[in-house]
Amino acid sequence: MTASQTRVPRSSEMLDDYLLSEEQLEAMYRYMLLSRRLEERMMTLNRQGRADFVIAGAGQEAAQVGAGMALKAGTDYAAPYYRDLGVMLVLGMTAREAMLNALGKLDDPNSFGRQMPSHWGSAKRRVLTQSSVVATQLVHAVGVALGAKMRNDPIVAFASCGEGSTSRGDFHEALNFAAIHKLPVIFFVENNGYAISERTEKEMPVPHVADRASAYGIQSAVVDGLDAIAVYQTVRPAVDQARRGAGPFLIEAKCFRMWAHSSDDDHRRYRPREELENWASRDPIALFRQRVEEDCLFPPEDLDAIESGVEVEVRAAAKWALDQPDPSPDDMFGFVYKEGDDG
Amino acid sequence: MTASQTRVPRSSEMLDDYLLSEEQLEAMYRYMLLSRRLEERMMTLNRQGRADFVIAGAGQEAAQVGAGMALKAGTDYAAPYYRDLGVMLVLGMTAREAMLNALGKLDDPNSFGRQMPSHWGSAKRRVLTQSSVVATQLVHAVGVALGAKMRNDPIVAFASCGEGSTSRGDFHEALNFAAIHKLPVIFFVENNGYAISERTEKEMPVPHVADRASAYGIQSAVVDGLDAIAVYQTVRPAVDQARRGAGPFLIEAKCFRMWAHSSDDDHRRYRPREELENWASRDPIALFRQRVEEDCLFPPEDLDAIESGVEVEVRAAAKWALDQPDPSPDDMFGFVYKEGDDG
Amino acid sequence: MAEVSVLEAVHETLDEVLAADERVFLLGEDLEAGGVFRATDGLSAKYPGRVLDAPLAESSIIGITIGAAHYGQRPIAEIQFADFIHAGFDQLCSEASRWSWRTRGEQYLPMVVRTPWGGGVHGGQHHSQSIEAYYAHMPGIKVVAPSFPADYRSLLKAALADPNPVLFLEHKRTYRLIRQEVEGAPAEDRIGKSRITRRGDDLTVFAYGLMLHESLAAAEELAGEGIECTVVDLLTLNPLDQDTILEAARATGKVLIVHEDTLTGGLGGELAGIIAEHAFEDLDAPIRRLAGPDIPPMPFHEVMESAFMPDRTKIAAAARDLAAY
Amino acid sequence: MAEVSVLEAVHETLDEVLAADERVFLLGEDLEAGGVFRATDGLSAKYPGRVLDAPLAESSIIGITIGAAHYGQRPIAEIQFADFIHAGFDQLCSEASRWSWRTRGEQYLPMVVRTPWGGGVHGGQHHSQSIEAYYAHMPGIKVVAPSFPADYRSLLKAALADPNPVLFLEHKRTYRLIRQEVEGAPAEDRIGKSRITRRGDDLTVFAYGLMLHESLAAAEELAGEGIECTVVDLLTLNPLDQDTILEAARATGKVLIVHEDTLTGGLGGELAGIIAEHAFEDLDAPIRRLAGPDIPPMPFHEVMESAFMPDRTKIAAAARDLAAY
Ligand SMILES: Cc1ncc(C[n+]2csc(CCOP(=O)(O)OP(=O)(O)O)c2C)c(N)n1
Ligand SMILES: Cc1ncc(C[n+]2csc(CCOP(=O)(O)OP(=O)(O)O)c2C)c(N)n1
Ligand SMILES: [Mg+2]
Ligand SMILES: [Mg+2]
Repeated sequence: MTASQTRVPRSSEMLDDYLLSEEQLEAMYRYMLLSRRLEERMMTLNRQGRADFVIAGAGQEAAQVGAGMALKAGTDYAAPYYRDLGVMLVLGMTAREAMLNALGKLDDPNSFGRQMPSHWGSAKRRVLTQSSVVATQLVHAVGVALGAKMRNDPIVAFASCGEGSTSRGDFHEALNFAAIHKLPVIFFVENNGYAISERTEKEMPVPHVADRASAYGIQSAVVDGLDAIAVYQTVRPAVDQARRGAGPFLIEAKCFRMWAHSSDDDHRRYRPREELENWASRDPIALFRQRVEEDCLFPPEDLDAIESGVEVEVRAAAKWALDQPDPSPDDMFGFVYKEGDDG
Repeated sequence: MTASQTRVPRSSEMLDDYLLSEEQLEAMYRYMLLSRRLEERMMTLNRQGRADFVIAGAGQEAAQVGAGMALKAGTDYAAPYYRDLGVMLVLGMTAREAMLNALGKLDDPNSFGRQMPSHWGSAKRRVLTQSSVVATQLVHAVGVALGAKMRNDPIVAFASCGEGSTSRGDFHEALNFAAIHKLPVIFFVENNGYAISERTEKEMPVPHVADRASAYGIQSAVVDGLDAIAVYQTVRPAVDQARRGAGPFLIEAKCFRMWAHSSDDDHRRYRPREELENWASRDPIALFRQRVEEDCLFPPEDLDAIESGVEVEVRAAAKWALDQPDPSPDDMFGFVYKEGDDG
Repeated sequence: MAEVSVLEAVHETLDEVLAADERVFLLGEDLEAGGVFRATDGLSAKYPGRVLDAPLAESSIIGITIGAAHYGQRPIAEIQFADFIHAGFDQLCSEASRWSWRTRGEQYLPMVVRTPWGGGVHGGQHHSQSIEAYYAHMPGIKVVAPSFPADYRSLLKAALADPNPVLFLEHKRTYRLIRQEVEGAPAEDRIGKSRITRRGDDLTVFAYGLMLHESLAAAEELAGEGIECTVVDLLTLNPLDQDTILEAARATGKVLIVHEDTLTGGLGGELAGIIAEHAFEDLDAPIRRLAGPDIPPMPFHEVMESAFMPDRTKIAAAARDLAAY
Repeated sequence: MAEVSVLEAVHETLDEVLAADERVFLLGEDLEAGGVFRATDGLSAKYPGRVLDAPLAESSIIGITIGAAHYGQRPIAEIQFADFIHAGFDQLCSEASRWSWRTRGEQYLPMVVRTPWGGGVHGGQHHSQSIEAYYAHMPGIKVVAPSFPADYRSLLKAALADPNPVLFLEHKRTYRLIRQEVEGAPAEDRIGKSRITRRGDDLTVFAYGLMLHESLAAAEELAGEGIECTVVDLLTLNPLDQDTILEAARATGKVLIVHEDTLTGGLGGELAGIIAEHAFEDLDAPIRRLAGPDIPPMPFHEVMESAFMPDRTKIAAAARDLAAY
């Protein structure tokens, strides 16, 4: 890390402000678990030939849920990337909706079967529609923040991407503009060490994505992306600062991609087995449970209850979603152009 | 400047290696003057309606000539930008050729009247053909350096641009790749404080372009672009290092644009008069002459002789070039595709 | 009433829309100082904080415009020269054009991208290009290319009122060249409509931008020779006004399409394709295209530049041939 | 001899050209691990240092390829999906396409950009697109889109031997679907040539990529009904082989153009334009285009995806109508 990079101040006072309530900790656990179980089920559906494509956040749930909980859901804008099921759940997406999305169903609120799964979007939840083209969304978030700043609207725009995506020109242009105009944008990079098969050293010449912040004179932080609480405690003050006008913030969460890139990928081709084995003991969800248990925050029964609740919910959501209508051929038409005038 | 930025070591030993001979100092003066006088003449031709468009390096000659002289002409590759008449002269372009170019004449070796003036290119001088699209050339230079590295060819690729151009995605992608592969590229930024009418603070949130090097973990330097000798003494060791495999180097020369952006621009609209007046006393060519005179390196008569030589040369070149043939309509055809196979 | 130039029409419309709606703002290079063509002259002082200089980075100019429009502002981006929009191709093609479709209209982008296009100004490769064909091939983007000042005014307003991304093309050679008494002049205010500007029985000429004016001049000349042309000002290039196009083609049975963009893959092919499919039975002659030659556009030297560009003389010659077919 | 798939043809040709010429190297995302479609499987171990993983940054992948080709290497870039080439549009359009023209051939770019294109793989908006029309509109770029494995082999070699930038389009749906006994099969090794793959008197179908195979299947079906089709495999999309196109159009007087790209502004318009201008007198029916509808390509869900894509059934239906005209 270079000198210009700062971790968010961690004085005990500050921490106090960002301590999580019991409900929040419970929610955190629940969201992480829900994300994982949903994705596991999606993978099963994929192997059964019932879901064409799955791209998952497994291993990155702590980063996603920790960051998502630092936002004001429904107020702040988010431009999350394809792995961010965890973010989406925190922002209000239901298990049923996630399953509709995975199956490309007509009622998927993200794209109504028009886009591949995990291409998020929700007007009512203020989630910008996402394409597959990585890093474009960073610039959109900057545009949202610019609009909000012009209207004195105290929102924050959250944009996430993988570390590989920071190689693209749009990353540079987004951070540059946001920094010049001191816009309320949180750039959240989930560094899982891989861009498909390419290790980080093929993508960038510096050890940390956060090192790039100094090129824009903005604040940055590196946080353990396996620790949901630490992520929350890093992102939350950055969000608050940004909301108060302190400008953009670049946060790098060091994560781990537990699975292959997607259901179309076989990561044994390029990943040493030991790497996966070493990491297995560091599943962020297990780590979270261990920590809250050790700290005696919850009796194990409560956590077990959350687990079984999530499992029931996921099973029911999948079953329900499978029965929902598929698009018909004509559903591809319409809305090429928005009708009416802009209001 | 951040910690990761270094000036090139300036131990006296090192400097010794990069002291300039009398001939070199003379050449330096001559090139700077030639560049200026050519551009003055081009502007006159423009006002007379005989040259459609002029974009000039006036004020930046010390940076251009100092940097150009640090290269091995004919060996190293250069991707200079439109203001770099000074670089082109050092690399071997003649006054006559410069005038052919300014007039869009058929025999202009840069583009044969096909491109606007100051869009350089010369196969024999290893100057890559340039477009108007700023910053694309940085990426091309990286490609050249990659090719050379694969062939163990000890060349250096030199690419220059203005500070405004560093806002583009291609700047980021070029530096990123060059740094990952430790390629012999010198990124030379002539920071003249303006991108047409936009001041630097509209283009970037950090005080120095060189601050951007830390995002790529590469070496950088800031140098006084009004001092040709200092520029040479900064660029030359960077070139030598790069040639030896030390990787890319980002050099920022702090310059001054004496004239408007181009013959189509009127900079009084956006530049305070005092700014121009303050800088008038800091003409890099006058500063050079003052310094060499004070150091008694040359008798004033020698410098005067250079001046009058240049004036004669420029006048003759302009007169000659005006009489050279214009393209005929059919000269626009051909070479859309290169014929034959690639050899 | 005084005549208004194309540039004045653009300038005063920007002024009006900034005054009328607080959500409107301008983003682009050198706009605060008035823009390289002076289209935003004085506006940054008049509307503080709503005329923004962008860094020299076109992908982000488009992308930020997308974000701001999504948020609910009414951004008007300027790309200094159409030739520099290419770095924003991805943002326009992959994102802007699909925002509404992929959300079934739940999200949409009321944004405008203005840009000066076209040749005839000794601008060489990168200050002369025609870019319309690329964007006319993107469902979800609207492309408007007016020819007369009155249409510039009404269609720029229509573009701003449209909830979709509109690429608004301003022919730079016409900025000061073309003037019009706008009061009472026909002014199209619906995006998606073409106009039959002149009616004649012998053949139909399709054009837009500078070429529309050259076509009208050619038609005038031909009228003196007894050849009467229908001339269609396309106005909107995406989506095309198929009804008007077919009506005008059928009316004469002979079609001449003119554009300064290079021939192959230019908009002319699409027009010919529409006509050859849907008006085939009314055609009395081959569909003729007059366009820039297939060389990288556009040569700098004025001798080559004018050889490259279609003009009234070449149009008249082609029309004469066609009339004689 | 064993049959070879399109993917195998590409793979073995890359292997051959790497072996044959030290200047050849590959640059693209995930190539060292074999590429997402396995087109470079094993090559990075076999040719150390000559199969390079690029950062995820398409503008620079193209731009670096330009620089390396200029230097004298023979780079073959891979864009992982054609849909992601858009960020490299500027480098291809403003730079690569014009390198030779603007130096009168003193500088030139022996470079190839390979990329998988086309739909039918449930890839949605950004893993299914047809991009050919954009590049067929750029003088200075060659665009090749073979259909059969034998042509993939010969044309990929031709692309590499060509001193110009060649965009080499590989239809991803055909990678494993289309197999051919390549020995003795016709193999076009000249860029710029189309092939009349099948001759019949009733109408002429133009296609490329997956659609060529669908067209051949339709022609087979129609033959059983007594309708005989000429089928043209375009092979090169820029520059177009106007002679073969016109010959084939004139031969039957009825033309059906098929592509999966969206209709408006697609390559079909240009083909129609050429035919309607130069083969007008031989036409016996409207020029018919069958293409993807004008919606942002391509819907994800397979029901909508197959509604979007032309196929043998739709082609046969359109051909039947045309034959009956
Ligand atoms: C512009 C672009 N190029 C290529 C791809 C194909 N692709 C999809 S994901 C991916 C890797 C992304 O890596 P990273 O940013 O680290 O995110 P991760 O998948 O590791 O979370 C690539 C190359 C793409 N989606 N967009
Ligand atoms: C991609 C692109 N956008 C816009 C332009 C128009 N333009 C030409 S020069 C220039 C300013 C460049 O500023 P800077 O990089 O600082 O170089 P300087 O001219 O000051 O030397 C602009 C905006 C361009 N040439 N290319
Ligand atoms: Mg990653
Ligand atoms: Mg500058």
